[in-house]
Amino acid sequence: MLSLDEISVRYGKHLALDRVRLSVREGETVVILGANGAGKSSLLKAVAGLVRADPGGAVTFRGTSVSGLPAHRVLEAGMALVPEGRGIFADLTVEENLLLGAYARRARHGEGKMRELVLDLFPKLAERRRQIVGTMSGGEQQMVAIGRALMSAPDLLMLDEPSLGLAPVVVGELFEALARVRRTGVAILLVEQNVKASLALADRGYLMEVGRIVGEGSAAELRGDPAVQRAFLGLAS
Amino acid sequence: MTLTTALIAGLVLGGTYALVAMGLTLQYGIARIMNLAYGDTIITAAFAAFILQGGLAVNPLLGLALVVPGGFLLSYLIYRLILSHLVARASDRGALEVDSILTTFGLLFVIQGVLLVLFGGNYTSYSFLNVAVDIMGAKVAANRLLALALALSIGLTLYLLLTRTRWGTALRAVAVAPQSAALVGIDVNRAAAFAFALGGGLAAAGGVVISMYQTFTATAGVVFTMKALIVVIMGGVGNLLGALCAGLLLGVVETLVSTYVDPGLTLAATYAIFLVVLLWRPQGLFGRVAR
Amino acid sequence: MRTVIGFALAGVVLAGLAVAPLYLGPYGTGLLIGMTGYVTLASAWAMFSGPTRFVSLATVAFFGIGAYTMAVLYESLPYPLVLAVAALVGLVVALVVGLSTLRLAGVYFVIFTFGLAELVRQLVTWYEVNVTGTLGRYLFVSFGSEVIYWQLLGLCAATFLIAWVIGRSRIGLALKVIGDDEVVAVHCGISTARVKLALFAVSSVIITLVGAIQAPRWTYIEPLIVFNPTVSFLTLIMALLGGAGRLWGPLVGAVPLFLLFEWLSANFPDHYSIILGLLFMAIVFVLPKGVLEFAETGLRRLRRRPPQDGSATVAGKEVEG
Amino acid sequence: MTPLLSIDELTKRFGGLTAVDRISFSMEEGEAVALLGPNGSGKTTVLNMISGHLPASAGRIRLGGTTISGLPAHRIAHHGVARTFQLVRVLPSLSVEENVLAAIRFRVRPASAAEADEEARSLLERVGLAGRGGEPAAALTYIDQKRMELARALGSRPSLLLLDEWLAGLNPSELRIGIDLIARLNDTGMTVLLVEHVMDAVRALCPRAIVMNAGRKIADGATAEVLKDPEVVRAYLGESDAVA
Amino acid sequence: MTYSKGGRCLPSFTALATILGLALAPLVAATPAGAQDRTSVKIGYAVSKTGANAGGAAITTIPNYRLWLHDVEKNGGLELPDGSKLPIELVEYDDRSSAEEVVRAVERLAGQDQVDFILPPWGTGFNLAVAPLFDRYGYPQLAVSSVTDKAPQFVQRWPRSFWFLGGGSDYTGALASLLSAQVEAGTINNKVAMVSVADGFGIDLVSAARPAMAEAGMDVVLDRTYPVGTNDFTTLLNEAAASGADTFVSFSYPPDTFALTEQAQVADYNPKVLYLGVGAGFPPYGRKLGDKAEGIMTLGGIDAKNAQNMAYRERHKEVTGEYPDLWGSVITYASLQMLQEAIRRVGLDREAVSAELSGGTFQTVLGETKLQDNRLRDLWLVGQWQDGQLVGVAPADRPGASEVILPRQPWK
Repeated sequence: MLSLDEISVRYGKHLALDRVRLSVREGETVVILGANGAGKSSLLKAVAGLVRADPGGAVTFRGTSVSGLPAHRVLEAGMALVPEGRGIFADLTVEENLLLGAYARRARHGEGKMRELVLDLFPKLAERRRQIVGTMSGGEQQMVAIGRALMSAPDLLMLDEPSLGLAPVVVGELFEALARVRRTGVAILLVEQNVKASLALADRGYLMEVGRIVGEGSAAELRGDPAVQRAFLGLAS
Repeated sequence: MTLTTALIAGLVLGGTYALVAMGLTLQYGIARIMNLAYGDTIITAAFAAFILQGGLAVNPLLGLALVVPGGFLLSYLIYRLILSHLVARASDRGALEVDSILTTFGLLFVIQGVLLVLFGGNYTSYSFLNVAVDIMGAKVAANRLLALALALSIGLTLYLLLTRTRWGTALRAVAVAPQSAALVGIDVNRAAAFAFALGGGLAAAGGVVISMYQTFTATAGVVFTMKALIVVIMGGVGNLLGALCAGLLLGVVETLVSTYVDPGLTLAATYAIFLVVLLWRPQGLFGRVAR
Repeated sequence: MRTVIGFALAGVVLAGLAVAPLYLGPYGTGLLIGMTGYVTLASAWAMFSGPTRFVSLATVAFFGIGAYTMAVLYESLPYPLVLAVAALVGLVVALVVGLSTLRLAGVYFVIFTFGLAELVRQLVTWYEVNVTGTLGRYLFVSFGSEVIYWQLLGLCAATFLIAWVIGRSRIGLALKVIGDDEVVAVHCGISTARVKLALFAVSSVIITLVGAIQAPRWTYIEPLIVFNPTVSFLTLIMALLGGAGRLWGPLVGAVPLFLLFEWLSANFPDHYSIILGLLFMAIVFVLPKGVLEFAETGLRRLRRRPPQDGSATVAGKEVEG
Repeated sequence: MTPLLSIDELTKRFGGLTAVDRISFSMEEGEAVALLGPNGSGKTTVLNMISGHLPASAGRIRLGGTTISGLPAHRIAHHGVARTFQLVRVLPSLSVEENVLAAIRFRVRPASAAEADEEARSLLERVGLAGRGGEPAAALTYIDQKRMELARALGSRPSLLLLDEWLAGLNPSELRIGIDLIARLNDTGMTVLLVEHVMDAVRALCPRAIVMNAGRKIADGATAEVLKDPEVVRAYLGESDAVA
Repeated sequence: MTYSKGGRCLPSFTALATILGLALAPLVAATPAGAQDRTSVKIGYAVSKTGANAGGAAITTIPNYRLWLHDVEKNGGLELPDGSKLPIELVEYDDRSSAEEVVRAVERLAGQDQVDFILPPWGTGFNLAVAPLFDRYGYPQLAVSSVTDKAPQFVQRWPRSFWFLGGGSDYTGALASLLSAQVEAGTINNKVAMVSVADGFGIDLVSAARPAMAEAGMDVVLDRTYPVGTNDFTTLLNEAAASGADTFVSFSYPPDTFALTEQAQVADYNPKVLYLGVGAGFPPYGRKLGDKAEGIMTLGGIDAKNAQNMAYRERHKEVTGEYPDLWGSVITYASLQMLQEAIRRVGLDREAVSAELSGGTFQTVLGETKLQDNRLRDLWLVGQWQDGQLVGVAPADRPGASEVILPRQPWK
């Protein structure tokens, strides 16, 4: 479905992504693990068209190249990103955020159905339709962000650290919601620090360190891999 | 002069200010272009209305139907041909602000120069709808009332469009968070071009209406830019209703100062209020749409 | 050593410029006055706005205050004292304005300063109309335009000297730090507000003095004449064209631009605006960072062409962005 | 004896979000303490409040008995707090030496020009940048920029040094050098509060660690113990049974 | 230290000196043109083509300069005492409505272009700004568009300056005595409502009007000043209406005059005497108002029976596309005719021309014209729209004066 081939990203002299290869299959949930600064966010941004990758590599989505496309075209192709920090329109209402979620042409057709689905997944959003998003709690804002991304009827949903800054209870709710999203058949590419929760959700995972993919495996394999824990807590060294 | 008459006179005067300011608030709030040539768009439209009325005997109300799309198109072209390049190369909002101030300052001279060559530096005026309308005992000129009516109707229509439609919500989204707007599939550049053009159309509408009762010269654009800028900042950048309210408020304040204090201090009062608003609530009296 | 040569050279040029009116005749002197005036204005403007990146349009407010003080007091006080009073008035206004506005950022500061110039003009007008009952003031001085020029030249040299001294002093370092990164500046213990205020005051006093010195040129002083907003805009454009971040930047911008204006208005009196406007836009597009920086980068490239060409500059840009 | 730093019920709210929720702790002079927690748990916000970069919404910060919360950042710097930044902040148009001089010349009792030059040189030498003062700061490599930033922080002669992920992004050999550098500073009596993700470094440098999660303090104690605390592990790795 | 700015300044400094040298080189190289075998007469002027003053200059000054140049050219050139004719070589600058620019432009005309004569700029302030220069370089200054009571002092100070448009007290004095005559005749009451624009012109007139009105026994019941740029006069007009004054006087500028007229109609404000400032004498004003203009008074006016003046008006329309205004324009043109005639009589010697202007009698579009103490005193001080013409009604004893018709008819 999605495949990245030799993708590199640099900010000035700093090489943030170093020839990354990665793939996501239809309907699959894939998690990218790694400590702070490993380059996970850059990877999602490169796919979403928010940062420009070096010309050497290629991003292919369902057989067509999406490298170098601007963000709004990537969305039309069927990939939606929930960025780190959520990127919602904090001054607009929940309703308006969802409305804009379906701004893409591809989303207009099944908008009603999608809205039902989203409100079904996040019943709280239905209650709070007229609330200004900026006044909501972090967990609720994250729901809005995911709901908004789903409104574009994506084939692949990308999430950048959705659990960031959320209280543990809320993180639990979040992952429950993601599991429900997963069941709808949407493929998910997830960047997370919450190793256990995300591995419980995912089919497969990649491990990143300083811009490189250093490990790859099924969720079960990664759960037992000491390298994962080392990457976060350095316990074993 | 009773307080009621003063208030009505003030509101009618404020209608002109509001009408003129709404276009700029769109241009600055959504397209993020600080357009110093804004007033010259107004003057250009005023000259167009004058030509239509004097030379071709076209009723200025009809003229609106011609001049407003003209203003829209002209502004669209200006954005596409000139300003979009600045937007593309700007590293941050500050850089874009400086660049757009400088570029539109140049544009101001170009438009002014062209108008001077075409029409000379002379005072221009004609009269249309200069008949009295009685409102609660206050006599108001119909043409100024038209400005107020237009300001209110355009303001409310646009407000409804901006808040009730997807298209309008998208424009607001661009104003609030351009980065995120791209993530929901909005072509930010196109939205900005459209907002800029829309602002130009509004400026043209203002120009046509103003030409019905105000004397203008090819060089008078700066005055309108300044007034509009004050209203925009007072109302909150990008906030359409804010601009409407701030415009009306300014008209009322000027009239009250003129009535009860000293007509010599009206402009001083305008600037003083403006400065106080800036210091006390830099985000504008009615808040900003952007952040 | 280089400093010594620099000063010697500056001295020679200054001496040359000082005797120039004796050879140039009235128009040449007039040109020099206008040019020196704008070089001083642009340098003073850049002294504050360059490092702090606060774009001020209040130039004409201070310029006008200077001119008005001169017109009001010339008859009643000895000339040097009038200049001193003008400087003092400029200083007080600058401190009041600075204390209240320096926390405004970006375009708000720009608009505020523009509004300030207008407000001052309205208040002076109101005062004259209601209190003194006259609007125009006559200013007849006994000296010729050469004397005005020499004063301006002196002020201009002093401005450069001040800018140079500031550049090498502790405040200069503070300014560079503020210009690069204000957050770092405060964490280094720099009171950014105080530094900015001091700079704004110095810059404003110089601008006030330019107005005071130039006022006798016009014989007749009224608010519409001395608070002409074009002065603020031209000053800004000249400084930005040359590059506001450098000592010589405003000079490099002001001199050619001034001569260009002069040439255009003489040769294309009817199309002056159009050409000027087009030129302006061209400058923004072609030389976004100012002539001096453009020239310097060009020179640097030429000097160390192959093989590790420009890596440092590229890095510099990236860090900024 | 009063602690060098004491923090009481410190709180920061952004709009509807409480980023830091009634945090309290104190540090003795000469201590090296790590402030840990997953991303977004509010550690940097705490540093920002201590250094005055952000005003606190509630609570109190005292340094050596004086209340510094509420003071402007430059005054806090004058009271003896210096810091580095998560994303290294160099002054790109200045030389390396000028970057350091910026701190030396604006502390409470600034050195004279000559002394300052001398001091800048010795600080640069101390962080391993001897003889490179004349280079433009923008041209330094990443690690060297970090070193320079440390030298600049030291130029203020702080009593408390705040390091915000100072070691992030360094390769293993650079890491070794970096850890040594901080260890030596601490040995000479410098009080250090560091926010860090490189756990090996934390273990090596800090006997004591404070862990935050979602704005709250969840642990405070000996580093080795704290890192074994199930709640801490859960904060970092999440709960395996989060998904039913 | 390697990063001080001192080191870097050297190359730029040299470059700068070079730029400056290049820029100033042509100035030094310029040499005066040979005076004897001349093929043309050089005439120069600087006037506001752009900026705040452009509107005024485009009415009174620029069209008349153009018309005059056109007329001289048609005539085969400027005639000299020996009967020969020389074409005019024109040098014109835009002062951009800036005092510094106008001063420098005149310095340029005098010192650089070395023109034979300089025509004055537009506006009181700018004429004063350049007066010391005209004086220093020996040019006669035919200051038309300046209204000032200080003209006698200026003539003392600058003996070659000529002032054509009178002073505030001339106009207000004439108005006041006209009004008091009407009070005596029982046409109007003695109350006056007065507004003025807050710039040199408005304030000069209103300060002169106060004592003049008092002296004439008029009671100023409303006296307000508004800032330049005001375009809403609802409040002022309401106050004036409430004041009970039969006379409304505004010392206003064209945009204000137009706005006052429009808004007075809307408010149905009908003072028996409606006197408005600059702009009420512009031909488009009369055209636009048509019948409604009837009875409105302002500064200036013409003698509709003066054939020369009427011919001038037609020519003005023909050449510039618009009729001249009914106050300053004709005087501007007359001043140029005087210059032309003085040159014909005494040649290009500026001293002699000045003397001739000062003492001679000239036939101009105004009729026989002679200056008194370098000032034109034969002026129409009050004009009134009558039958589509702005006719001069004061001074009433001046030949050609029309009878003032009051009260004014209400708006229709």
